[in-house]
Amino acid sequence: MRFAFTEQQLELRGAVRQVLASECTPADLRALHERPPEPAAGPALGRADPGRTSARWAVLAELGAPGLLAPEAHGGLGLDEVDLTGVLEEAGRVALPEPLGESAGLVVPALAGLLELPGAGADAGADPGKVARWLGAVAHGEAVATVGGVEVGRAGPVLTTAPLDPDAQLPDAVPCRTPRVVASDRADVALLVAPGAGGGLEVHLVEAAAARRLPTPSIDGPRRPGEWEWVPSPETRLASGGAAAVLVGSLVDRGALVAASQLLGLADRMIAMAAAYAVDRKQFGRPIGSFQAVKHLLADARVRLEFARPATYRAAESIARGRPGRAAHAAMAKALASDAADLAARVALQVHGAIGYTWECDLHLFMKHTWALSASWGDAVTQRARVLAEALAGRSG
Amino acid sequence: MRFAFTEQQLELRGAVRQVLASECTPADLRALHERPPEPAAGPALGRADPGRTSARWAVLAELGAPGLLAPEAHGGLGLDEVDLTGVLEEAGRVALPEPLGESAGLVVPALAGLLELPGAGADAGADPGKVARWLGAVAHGEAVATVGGVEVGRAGPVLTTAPLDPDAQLPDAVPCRTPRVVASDRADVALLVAPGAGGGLEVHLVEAAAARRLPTPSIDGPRRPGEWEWVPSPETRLASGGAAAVLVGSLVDRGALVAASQLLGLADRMIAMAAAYAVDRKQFGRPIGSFQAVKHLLADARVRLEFARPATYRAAESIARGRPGRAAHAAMAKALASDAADLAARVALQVHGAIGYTWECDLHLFMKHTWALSASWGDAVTQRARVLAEALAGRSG
Amino acid sequence: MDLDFTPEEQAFREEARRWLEAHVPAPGSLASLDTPEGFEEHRRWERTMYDDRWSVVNWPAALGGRDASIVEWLVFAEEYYRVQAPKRVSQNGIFLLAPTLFEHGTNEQKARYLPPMASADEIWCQGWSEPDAGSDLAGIRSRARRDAGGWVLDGQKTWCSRGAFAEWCFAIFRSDPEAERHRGLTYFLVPMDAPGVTVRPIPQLDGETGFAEVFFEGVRVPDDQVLGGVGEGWRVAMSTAGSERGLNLRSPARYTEAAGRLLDRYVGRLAEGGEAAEAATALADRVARAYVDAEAYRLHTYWTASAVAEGQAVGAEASCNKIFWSETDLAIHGLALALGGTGSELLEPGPDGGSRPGEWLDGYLFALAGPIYAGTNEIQRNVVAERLLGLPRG
Amino acid sequence: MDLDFTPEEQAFREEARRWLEAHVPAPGSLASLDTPEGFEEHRRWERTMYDDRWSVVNWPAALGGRDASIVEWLVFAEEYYRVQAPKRVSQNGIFLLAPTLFEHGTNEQKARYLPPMASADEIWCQGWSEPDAGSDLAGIRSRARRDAGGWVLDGQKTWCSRGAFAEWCFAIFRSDPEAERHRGLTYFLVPMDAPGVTVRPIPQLDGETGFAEVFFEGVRVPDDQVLGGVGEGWRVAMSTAGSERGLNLRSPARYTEAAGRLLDRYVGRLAEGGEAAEAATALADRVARAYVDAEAYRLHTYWTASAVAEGQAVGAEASCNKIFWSETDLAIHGLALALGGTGSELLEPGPDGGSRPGEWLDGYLFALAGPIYAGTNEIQRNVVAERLLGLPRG
Repeated sequence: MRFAFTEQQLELRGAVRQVLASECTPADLRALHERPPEPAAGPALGRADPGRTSARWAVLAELGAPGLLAPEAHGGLGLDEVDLTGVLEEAGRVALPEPLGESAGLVVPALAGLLELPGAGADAGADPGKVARWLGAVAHGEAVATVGGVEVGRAGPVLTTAPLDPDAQLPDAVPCRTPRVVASDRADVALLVAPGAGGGLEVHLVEAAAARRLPTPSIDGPRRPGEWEWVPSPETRLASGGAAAVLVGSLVDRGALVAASQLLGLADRMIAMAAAYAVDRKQFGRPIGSFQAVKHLLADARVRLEFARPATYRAAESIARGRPGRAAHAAMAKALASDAADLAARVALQVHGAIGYTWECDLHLFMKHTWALSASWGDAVTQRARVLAEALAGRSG
Repeated sequence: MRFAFTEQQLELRGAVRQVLASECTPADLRALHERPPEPAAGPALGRADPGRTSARWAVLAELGAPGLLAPEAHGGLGLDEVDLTGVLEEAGRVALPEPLGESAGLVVPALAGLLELPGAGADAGADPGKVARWLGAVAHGEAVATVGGVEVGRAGPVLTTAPLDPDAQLPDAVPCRTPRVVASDRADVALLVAPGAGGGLEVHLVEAAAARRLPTPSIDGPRRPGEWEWVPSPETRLASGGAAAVLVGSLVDRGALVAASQLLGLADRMIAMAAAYAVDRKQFGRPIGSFQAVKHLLADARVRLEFARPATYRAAESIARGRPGRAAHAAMAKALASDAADLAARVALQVHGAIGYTWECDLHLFMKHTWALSASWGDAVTQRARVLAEALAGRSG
Repeated sequence: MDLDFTPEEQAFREEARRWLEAHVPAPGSLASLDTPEGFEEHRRWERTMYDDRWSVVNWPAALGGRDASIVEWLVFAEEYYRVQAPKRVSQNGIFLLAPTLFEHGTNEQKARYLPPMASADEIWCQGWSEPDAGSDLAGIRSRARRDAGGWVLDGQKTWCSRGAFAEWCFAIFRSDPEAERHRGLTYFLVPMDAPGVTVRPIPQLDGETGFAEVFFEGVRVPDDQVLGGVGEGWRVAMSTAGSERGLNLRSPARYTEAAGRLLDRYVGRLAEGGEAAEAATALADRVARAYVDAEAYRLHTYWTASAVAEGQAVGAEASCNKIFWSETDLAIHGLALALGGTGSELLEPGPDGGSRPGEWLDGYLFALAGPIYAGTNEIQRNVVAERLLGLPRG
Repeated sequence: MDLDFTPEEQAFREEARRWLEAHVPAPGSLASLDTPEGFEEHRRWERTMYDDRWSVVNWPAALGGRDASIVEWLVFAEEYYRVQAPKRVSQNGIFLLAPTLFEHGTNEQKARYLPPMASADEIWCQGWSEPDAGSDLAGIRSRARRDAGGWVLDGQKTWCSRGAFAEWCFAIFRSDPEAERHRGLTYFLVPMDAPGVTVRPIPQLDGETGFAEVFFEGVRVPDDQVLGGVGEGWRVAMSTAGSERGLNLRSPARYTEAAGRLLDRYVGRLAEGGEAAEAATALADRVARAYVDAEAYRLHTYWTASAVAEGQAVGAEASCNKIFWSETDLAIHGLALALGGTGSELLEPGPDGGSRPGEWLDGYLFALAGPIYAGTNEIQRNVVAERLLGLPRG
């Protein structure tokens, strides 16, 4: 039993932190934020600043971040989810708008897993050459990958992709719609879950060029969620049947971990911002941070964060080792991290007072990303229901 | 619309308050408390100090409290539930151990109602002369009455009386057991709900002498809950069929109101005790009440109490007028009052610190009564479920 | 105690309901009142109300009101929220300044300022907060200098709601630089087009410009634009603060209406069945609690209204109000978002497409500000502890 | 990072489990340790453990321990709670005083005091709080006067757990009346049978006598009963305070075991169906949260243990621990009572009759004290805010 990061893990994380501090500043985020669009007429895709985005992605690629989980044979670092969780905590700290969690944490292990399990490929008929090409491209940071079509429900994965024509016969050659694909405008490729024949699931790999992409209004503009219209086909199919079910189960657990890791960083950032503000800001002739009410608000937020961390690291270790409890561990991590970050957001706003309510104050950049991530991949209530179900099964079994 | 007490109501309440301040002191309560008995060997009944209890009851009777809701023709004051709720708030303030809520708030209106509805008597075959005799005796304070056999569930009344022999044929001549009848050792008579033929309900009036009474261990010793073993018979029967269902529905609403009213007084008392302590007690060289953390704890408790009050008074008015919403109003009052009093107890203990954890400090006398009343007649979660069900029915209907 | 509305109150309700149903714009059809177009659209709506004497029902008939009782005022608000009528762009004037004018204004001031306020020809913003004096009015630094025939104002105010478009500002300045903290403040009425007044809108986190900074540089105002006596600004302001924190501003209808929509949303999720229904069920107790609290707030308001109607003063209890409504508002809107479920990007129309997209989120953002403005809840708790519970000042 | 227990840790667990299963008294079979009989019964159980070297597993073998690592110590606690073994009557000594003795004691002191502590021949109580110095150690007034060959102690201590029956007391006295607050305190080891020591048990609200007041009147102690240097009492005490608030005292097993029983109780209610099941379902999310928090506490403890094993110091994070475990404990026990449902008189055996009557209530009463003792949570929040977040002292 050794429940601690290695020196190397801390170094990698430190390097990412250092780079992101200059590559992803509040000013960068503000540039990507728009006044929330009127829902009737969404903004055209492509408002992102692709130059800055590609530059930042290139820097992350140089550190090996997108390919962190990819085997070295495919151009990755061959590291594991414990390494990744620390890196994503740093991504959260700067509210990184690019889909590092999706690319590095979900798509890379999915593609790498398919290559390692020949059964899966056979089951679906995916072309291993194509899988390997995309894996390499994503791992090297040449392509940006995202994920869609699945959310987390109390009883398991919830499919969100649906045929445009509700009466159409699935699966192939029927145009489908997948809502809320993040990084919709900058992803080159997406791993999309879709309904299969006979009520089953399928997983497809869809190139951005092959999809019609419409932006979804979001309070967290830089995340760029969008709806993809696309046509499942044998060429896009990666897995079906049992292999798809396993893959989607893994996506759900990894999605929770990836979101939880970033939420830890976000919470830490917001608490630090609020603490700094409380030291500077004076009311009634003294720093507001000297008032017990402010101290106790921030202390409570710090405590919730403190206890969300080891639970998230444990989930990472569980997934890395393929432990049987990994689903419950990921759910627990997400529940704790969502609550910790939501509390941090509320407390930070309370401490900032009216200033925190303005566009000029950086706080909203982090609050909005927190709200989006907290609701993604299973909110705290949903994930607690999953934990409870697993725990009860464990006690009676 | 006039949502305020009358001068007379405030005067009656003030008189009760004044009397109880000297007639029901913490020293009196402490004398009635015993170290919680080992559950295996409960204390014998009759540990109550009957002298002091009868004296206090006599004083209350002199003010007309037990017969407050009884018609003047039966020796009562002919007042209504709005008058009663203020009186019971004062009973709560001193943690009155006698069953004023049960006698004045539940049994008296039940008996008076039976006399007014000849249909009910006919339905059940109750002897109006006997009902009138007991009504007069309870209203005059000559007899102490209690209630048992029903609790509040999410979907309505929950019957707790059961035959000793689970296979016995109900209803008559079959020994039954009714748990948790309060004031078990000092009540002269009890209104007991029991299962009737064909899954229905019946209401019986049972004299203490006709029952075998066993004490139930309780943290709130002075309430003296006990189990009654008794035999339903045509002589004890007050109502059955539809009349019994109406009567029990009324008991459930009135029980919630009676408990809520007392919880308001308890909360107020505990907050006042804690505030007084916070002014006196010094730590780190200043009164602990000058620390913001202590202020805010107490302020939050005060706020919850402030908003539980009008809801309770509204429930009283609703029951007094027989308004259609009275069940939801009583449920709402109980939910708010339970939460307010539970919070007040917790905050008061926190403010007192270790002192509050001792037998010598008066606080526990009020906390224990709060815990018992808060869980009685539907706890906050149960009552909120009732409110929600009613509200949803109201919106769809 | 009688919770039936009187026949008069009932008739008043029915008249209000009929008028509103005939005149109210469709929910969401006006542009945001924090845009120039929306501001004027809202002004026109106030004018429509004024024309039929519905803009200030509790004012004297001579000033365009209906002499409505406090209970009738509450009834009107219930009807107003029931039809989801527009936000009141005149709010600062009619709810915050008007009570102060009625109490402290000269007859000339009342005659000059109240009618155009009622008709929305003149819309007011509030100039209290300063960059270094948020909840702490005593820290005000903006100065008023005596000058021939009047005063010269210098300084900076911030968080002025409606400040970007309003015609007038009611503001507090330090008129005696020697006096300590609460003393030496004076309450002024200042036209926003006076020479020396500069407005800088402050964009909010949702991109709207609900408030503004207002800069005063040598702004001259005559003596008759002092409200309530030189050096009396603190006392005068506190009567308005009581209004802001207490009964007037916060009609319970706002919360009961939102709680009702929360129940609808909850029922909608239940009706979907499956995952959505189970997720909603997990929130049942919290939904119920939010609903109960909104009801408790409504009842408490009527309770207070009865006391006020009988001549009692509302004191520090107003601080209890502030804490309670702001927390209830947050609970209602937070739960509505939580019912939106996992993966929601928060601005989408929910499956209960009837509500406007982003409507709950707007409400949530607004609710988040609740514990902050009108005196932070931390300060309100101090007030409750010190004034209602007798704890020592710290 | 590797969360598998090593083969050695695994073997240690199995040995502990086998031994405990063979020796542990049936749950609830010992009388309360706050009664004279119960105290002796618990002492005998400590002796039984000591005889097989299970009473102080993390101590050196030479002193009766097993040189267990910190992880093994946690493993032992898990096994101990798993079988619901008796409360540790030696707790104050082995968890609070022993770490201080190991750090600050002379070799003679260690040899004199540790073995009888391990065997429970000498049971210790704590003498820190005073009537006017609860969480504020700096306010201590009890005095130590220099005297030929030693010290004379006068004063009063309170809230001494086990004080009614213990053989020894570790206590802090003001040895320099001139020194301010934290300075001039000295840490003493005092036999309870010394002339001049008087004990007055304090009945608790549950009728038990868990703690006592201890009066010192001219009590003479020699120099070798000073622990850690004259005037160093504050510094020495703080290392023990860290233990009390941090890792040692609060094995996570206590909370995970209670959370597990909470789940059993929840399942029991579900299985009853009808009203009970619906009522339980309404509490599902809160039950799940209590369970998750207990798990989070366990994981955090192992996280800290790994850091400690690698030589890192635990600082103000210990205050986070204190806040978190005390709130988790309250949540678990409060929910267990809430699952008991309406009308429960709180001391009755529940329908899950397996648990002892009143067991959850006992736990709840104990949990209520959690935010108060070992430094109130208010003080812990100040520590977190000032030392972890850098906020200014107020």
